[in-house]
Amino acid sequence: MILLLLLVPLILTLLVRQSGETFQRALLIIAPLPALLVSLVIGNESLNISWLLLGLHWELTDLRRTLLIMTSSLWLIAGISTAGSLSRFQRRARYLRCWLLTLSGNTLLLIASDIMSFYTFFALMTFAAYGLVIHSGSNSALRAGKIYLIMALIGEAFLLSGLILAASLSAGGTVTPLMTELPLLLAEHDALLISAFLFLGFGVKVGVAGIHMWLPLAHPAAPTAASAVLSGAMIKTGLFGWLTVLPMSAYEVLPESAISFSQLGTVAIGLGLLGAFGAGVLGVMQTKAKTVLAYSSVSQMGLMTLLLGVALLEPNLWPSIAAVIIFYAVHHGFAKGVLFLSVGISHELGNLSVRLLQLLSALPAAALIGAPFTSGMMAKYLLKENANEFAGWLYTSVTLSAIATAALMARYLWLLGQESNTTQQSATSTLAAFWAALALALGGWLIIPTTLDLPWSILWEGSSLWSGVWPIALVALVSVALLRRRAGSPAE
Amino acid sequence: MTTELFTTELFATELFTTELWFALIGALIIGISTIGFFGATHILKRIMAFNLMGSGVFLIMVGLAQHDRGVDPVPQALVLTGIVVAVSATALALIIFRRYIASGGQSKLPEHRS
Amino acid sequence: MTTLTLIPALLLIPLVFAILSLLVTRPWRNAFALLGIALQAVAALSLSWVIFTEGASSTALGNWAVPLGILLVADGLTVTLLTLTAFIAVICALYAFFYLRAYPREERYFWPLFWFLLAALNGIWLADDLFNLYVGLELLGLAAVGMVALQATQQSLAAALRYLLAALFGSLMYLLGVALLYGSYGTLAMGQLSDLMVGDLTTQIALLLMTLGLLIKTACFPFHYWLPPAHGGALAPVSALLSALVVKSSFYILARIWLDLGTLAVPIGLPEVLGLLGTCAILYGAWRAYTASEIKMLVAWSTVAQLGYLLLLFPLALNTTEAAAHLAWQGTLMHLLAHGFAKGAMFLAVGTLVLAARSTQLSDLAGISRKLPMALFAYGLAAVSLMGLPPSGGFSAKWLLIQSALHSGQWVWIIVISVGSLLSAAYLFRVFSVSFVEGKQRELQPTHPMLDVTALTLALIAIALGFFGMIPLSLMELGTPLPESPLPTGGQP
Amino acid sequence: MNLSFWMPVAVLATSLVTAMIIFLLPERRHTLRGTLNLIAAIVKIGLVAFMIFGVMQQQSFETRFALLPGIDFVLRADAMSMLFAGLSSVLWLFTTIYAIGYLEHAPNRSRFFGFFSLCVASTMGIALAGNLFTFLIFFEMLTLSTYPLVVHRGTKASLQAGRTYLRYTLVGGAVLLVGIALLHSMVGSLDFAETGTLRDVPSEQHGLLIIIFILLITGLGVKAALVPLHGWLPIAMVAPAPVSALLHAVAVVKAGAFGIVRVVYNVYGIEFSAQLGVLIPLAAVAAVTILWGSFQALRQSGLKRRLAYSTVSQVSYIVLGSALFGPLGTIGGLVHLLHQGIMKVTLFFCAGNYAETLGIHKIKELDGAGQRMPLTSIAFTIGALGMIGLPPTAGFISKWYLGLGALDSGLVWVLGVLILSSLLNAAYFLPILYRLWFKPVTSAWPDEQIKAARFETDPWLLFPTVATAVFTIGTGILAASPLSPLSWASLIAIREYLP
Repeated sequence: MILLLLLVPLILTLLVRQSGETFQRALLIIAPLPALLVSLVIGNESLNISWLLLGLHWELTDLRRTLLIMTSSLWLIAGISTAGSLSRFQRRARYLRCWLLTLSGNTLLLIASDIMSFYTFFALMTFAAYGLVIHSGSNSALRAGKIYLIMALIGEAFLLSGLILAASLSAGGTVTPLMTELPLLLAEHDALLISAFLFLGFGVKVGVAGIHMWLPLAHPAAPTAASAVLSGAMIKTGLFGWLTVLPMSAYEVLPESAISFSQLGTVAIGLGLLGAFGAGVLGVMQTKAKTVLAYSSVSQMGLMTLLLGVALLEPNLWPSIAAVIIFYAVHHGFAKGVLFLSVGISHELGNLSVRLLQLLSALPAAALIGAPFTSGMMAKYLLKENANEFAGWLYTSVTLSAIATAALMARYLWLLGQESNTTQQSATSTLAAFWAALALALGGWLIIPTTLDLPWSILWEGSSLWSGVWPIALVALVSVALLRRRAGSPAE
Repeated sequence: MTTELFTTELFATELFTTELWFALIGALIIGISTIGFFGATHILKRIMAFNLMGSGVFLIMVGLAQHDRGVDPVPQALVLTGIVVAVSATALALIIFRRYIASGGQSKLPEHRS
Repeated sequence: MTTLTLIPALLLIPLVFAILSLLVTRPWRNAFALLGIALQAVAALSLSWVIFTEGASSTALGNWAVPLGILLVADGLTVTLLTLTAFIAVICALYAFFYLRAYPREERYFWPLFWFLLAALNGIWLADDLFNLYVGLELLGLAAVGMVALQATQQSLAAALRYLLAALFGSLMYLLGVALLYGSYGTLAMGQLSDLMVGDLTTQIALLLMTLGLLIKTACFPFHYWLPPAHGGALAPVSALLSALVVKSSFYILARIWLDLGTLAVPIGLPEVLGLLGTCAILYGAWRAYTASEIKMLVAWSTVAQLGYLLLLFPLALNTTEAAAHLAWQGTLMHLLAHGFAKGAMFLAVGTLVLAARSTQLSDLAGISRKLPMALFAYGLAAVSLMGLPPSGGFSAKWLLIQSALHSGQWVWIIVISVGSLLSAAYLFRVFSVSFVEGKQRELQPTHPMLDVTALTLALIAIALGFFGMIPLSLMELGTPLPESPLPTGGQP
Repeated sequence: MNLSFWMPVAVLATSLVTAMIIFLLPERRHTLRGTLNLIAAIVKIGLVAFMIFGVMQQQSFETRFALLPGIDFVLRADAMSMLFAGLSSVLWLFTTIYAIGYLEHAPNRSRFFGFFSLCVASTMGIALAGNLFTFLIFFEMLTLSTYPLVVHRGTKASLQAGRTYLRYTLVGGAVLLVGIALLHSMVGSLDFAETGTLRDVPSEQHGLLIIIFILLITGLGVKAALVPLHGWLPIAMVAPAPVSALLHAVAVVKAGAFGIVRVVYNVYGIEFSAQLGVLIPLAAVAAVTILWGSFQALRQSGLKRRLAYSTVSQVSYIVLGSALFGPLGTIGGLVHLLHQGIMKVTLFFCAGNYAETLGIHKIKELDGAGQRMPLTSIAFTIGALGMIGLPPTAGFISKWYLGLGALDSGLVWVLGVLILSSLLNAAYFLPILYRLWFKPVTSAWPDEQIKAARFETDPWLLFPTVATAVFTIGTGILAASPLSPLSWASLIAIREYLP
């Protein structure tokens, strides 16, 4: 019954009033707390109420817990930072309501495992996030919102048809199956088309190459705290959807069914690669820091799609890949959160010097690239280990992707410098949120419980250290050359 | 003598029994009066045509009904009633016609007026 | 009170009251008329109760033998029609009490004519020989013409004249047919004639002449020209009585002639011709009603249209299977009843509307639904029955006719009936759409509430017929002309 | 004459008697008329609830008497009729409250409420009808009692709308009558039976049975607004809001759909209709209507006209459900019968509120209405999300079961139609929600009649709107509970199929 606590943010949306800024700040901070507490304290718990929706069934498993911890902590940090700059928002009540609805959708989604409640919260999160994206009211934000909504609707259409098709596979269809039972159903009936629908349905949310267009538009349009959450937490719901629904988890029971899903696997790998490298190339050419970060999210998610493809093709790799995806998701979430927040602070530098900010945000950037002693190195190592088992060329492509990320990060850092303006003074709580996020990004991965037994040894092993450093060194050299050439020519 | 011989033999053959003559003449009268009834536009003419037609019908009724069973009282009674009805109907028609003229109508019905 | 005394009583009461009401002076007239109506109603209901319990019976007037004497037969069918007449007469009389207050001069001559009309109608229903029917028809014709001419305006007198001439011509044709029949069979009693009847030429001619005469008197399609001005122009209770009862009596005789006597002598093609005439009546009547600008003319033309349905009896009942004929006969009787009540109610309701709005133009009745809701509601219910929409008597009639058409496989009549009811809906709803118009308001004269109550009772009976249709249908079964008459089993299965 | 005979009659009597009394009431007696209406509605809900409870205990309620030789007038309370009767009586209470509030200062209310109660009586009659003949009687009574409501305003446009309405419905009624007459002459008794009555008709008459099926469906299709026959529905939008709520959500449109459901399940029987091969074309017609209605709704600029076309498409879900062979499709169709009613009533109430309070008729005038009338806009949002079929509203449940039913009966393209129509619904409802919530108020309200006092509008108008919105969410969330319409529909669906 504890899981019902997660309904608190939903109830809080009713309490939002036009006036009372302090009360609104309090709401922002309190809302994610129940989810965080539940995820940290409660063990594996499940709740089913037969007379609600079509038989409500919520559960908290290890996989869901890690994601819930990451999501709720990110929401908490974003909440603190928004609370700081709340006074500068117009139409605060409406923004706050959309914020709370998206938060509740995002958190409840992670524990829902019966189809109707999952779809409810998924739709709630998607539609409420629209309110966050278009909050600034500028034309570009409205256009971004429109595209976001249209693609979200198409995604929902694929998802709904996939779910209905999958549910109809169960005996007689009178009893609606749970989300967790779908993989078995899909595997038994070798339902390639249905899995493709589900893949595309969640793919829109993950920002798979080809259906990612909304991401680079929506994330920058939203206020920085919102885009931090959008990029950090909400993309991962797509990943979570893949993990629960696609038939890989049924491979232990029916290994031979993997053959029928091989086409989907190869397509996923192809899209993953396209995403990783394409986003890298496009990202570098962007002029705004947040768009660069958005493209970096698309490229990171490209890697995740790649990994998913591998899992679809190789049945025996599945347990480790699942854990890696989750670990990578957490690592990416925290790092991306910090980077977005630092963009926010750069707009209100005040007494903080630009150079110091650039240096500080370089740390999570390095983590993303996979620099030594960071979560990135561990994540990248695990990723390459699995990729290597599958195919040699995959291993090299993954390492190359690190360069793409490094380039993006360099571009981002440089733009960060450009966009900083020192007129406004950012509120203390936004700064505090930034520091907290930074601490989490750097140290968080150590404390978060994951099912993986992390190979601590690699931290001081020569080869992995070198594989973490050379991309950074290479990009550093290139960007220094570029800067000198740029400084030389007076075109500046 | 010859004349009634003439009349009876000539006409007393099986073909031309007296009843048939009555019927034929009656039918003739009805024919003429129907033409008159529908042809005429003046209401008085139409009323008189009705009377003529009535007597034609009574003629047939009396003529046809003289069955070989000798004198049959029923047609007599029918004709009598018929005459009474015809007289009262004509009376009513004339009164209404007079009132119609008094109230400004011409001698023709509205639809017949050219 | 055995049938021996009841049947002649039904004739005597109206005749006595007809004569006495001429003598009664002004203040007593209404009370006297009320007494007469009550007596008449009691007699009719008790006769129908006696017939319902003991079955058909007949009495010979002055108990002379049939060929010479007059036999009055009261079987199920007659009693149903007697009750119909009694009901409508009672309610129209009640309506006339209050309606004629605005017409003092007409009131004096209304009552005697009313009673003569009633006597004639009862005479026709009870009569069982052709000549007695002729006498009834004539009396009916003269009384009806008298009533039409009551207002003595130029239009009503012209209408009366036209009606009289047509009626007289019709009755003479009928008399000619009777004469020919008597010539060849020597008797006029329906019972004997139906056994003797044989299909030779003279009989066919006689029957055709009688049919022509009766078609004129029932204002069927080619000969309908006299009805709209007569019924449209007359006073409300008069047009109600005429439309509901008078035109039906000549149709009743026509039906009995063909179904009772002349089933053997039916010339080929006659039923289809009559059916065609009926269809033309429905279509032409509906079109003229749709284009009528005066509300009473609209209702009169609707009578012409509705009479078309009655003619459908012949194609459905003659030379078809037993079941189809039986259904057709039931359908026609139900239509007779339903149309009687509904048309009576509609004329009374329209009379109230015209009396209040002081004009018969349809456009002047805009927005009356606010002032006269009850009158309009009565009109509405009557319209429902005329359109043949459930739950009304009209609908049961339509249903039975369609069933009979299905049994005899004649599809065309189903289409005619359906299209006919749609057309009737078209012109009847004109009044509704006018009555709902907001905006300019004619100031309306106050009318007596009883006018609405009487119209509403008739309308409610028409609707109730839909629910309690079994009563008249079972009453009608007692000794109807149809079942025992040897129907040729030819025609479609 | 025990209870089971008089109960259905009592349900009808509550509204017939009220209608008669209200017709007689003089215009100025507003309070008496209002209370009379409310009491009648509450009494009816009580009676219907009692009957539902009785039907659960397998108790039979039947009124039967001979109408014509071989034809009976039958009122029977079986599971299917209780579904529709329940919906109508509950929504009727709300519509009555709404109408009282809506017509606060309007003229000739006696006439309005009189015909309003007559409408209830005929809808109840349609629900309780035990055979096709009685169904036809009340079907035509419904036409007659709704015509005065459509033309209630008396303006030129409403009279034209009334004329079109009549032209469609009366022709439909005539076609239906011919169909029923044909069926009666072939089969005799037309009583509804749980699994249909026409199975043992000799096979050479199947051709005629198909023709009869087409006639019946066309006759009913006029009221169910199937595509070629729906012309009257958008035009009849000119009627006042409670009437359009009544017409398009509870009475007329539902009567047509309910009729089709009755014909498919209780006259022909689902197995026999499948054997006859009439289900696929019916599903096709329904699918065309769904898509066509949604496309048309996209093009409308008036709020009520857009809702009207959305009704045209939504009602065909019910027809689609009944055309899918399999218990799931049946459940989907039946449950949508209720859900669509609740959701559409909410939307029309909201449209009425906007029109009555702020004088908004066009969609573009809705900018920023969310601020000024939050409760109504929330209700409208819930209704709209229901129409799109997003959980947790009731719309999702019916779309879910219709989808499963489509796959269960092997018509996969039907799922495609469902999804496409959900997208279209989103395409024409989301812009409205966007205007409501995210657009600032540009110009002054067209004609602000009711000032924002304690509530945003007249409480009589607000309460039913919010109540039906809560109902939409409630039936969605409590779908699996035993009392919910979903479980009642599944109870019916199981009985409709041969064991």
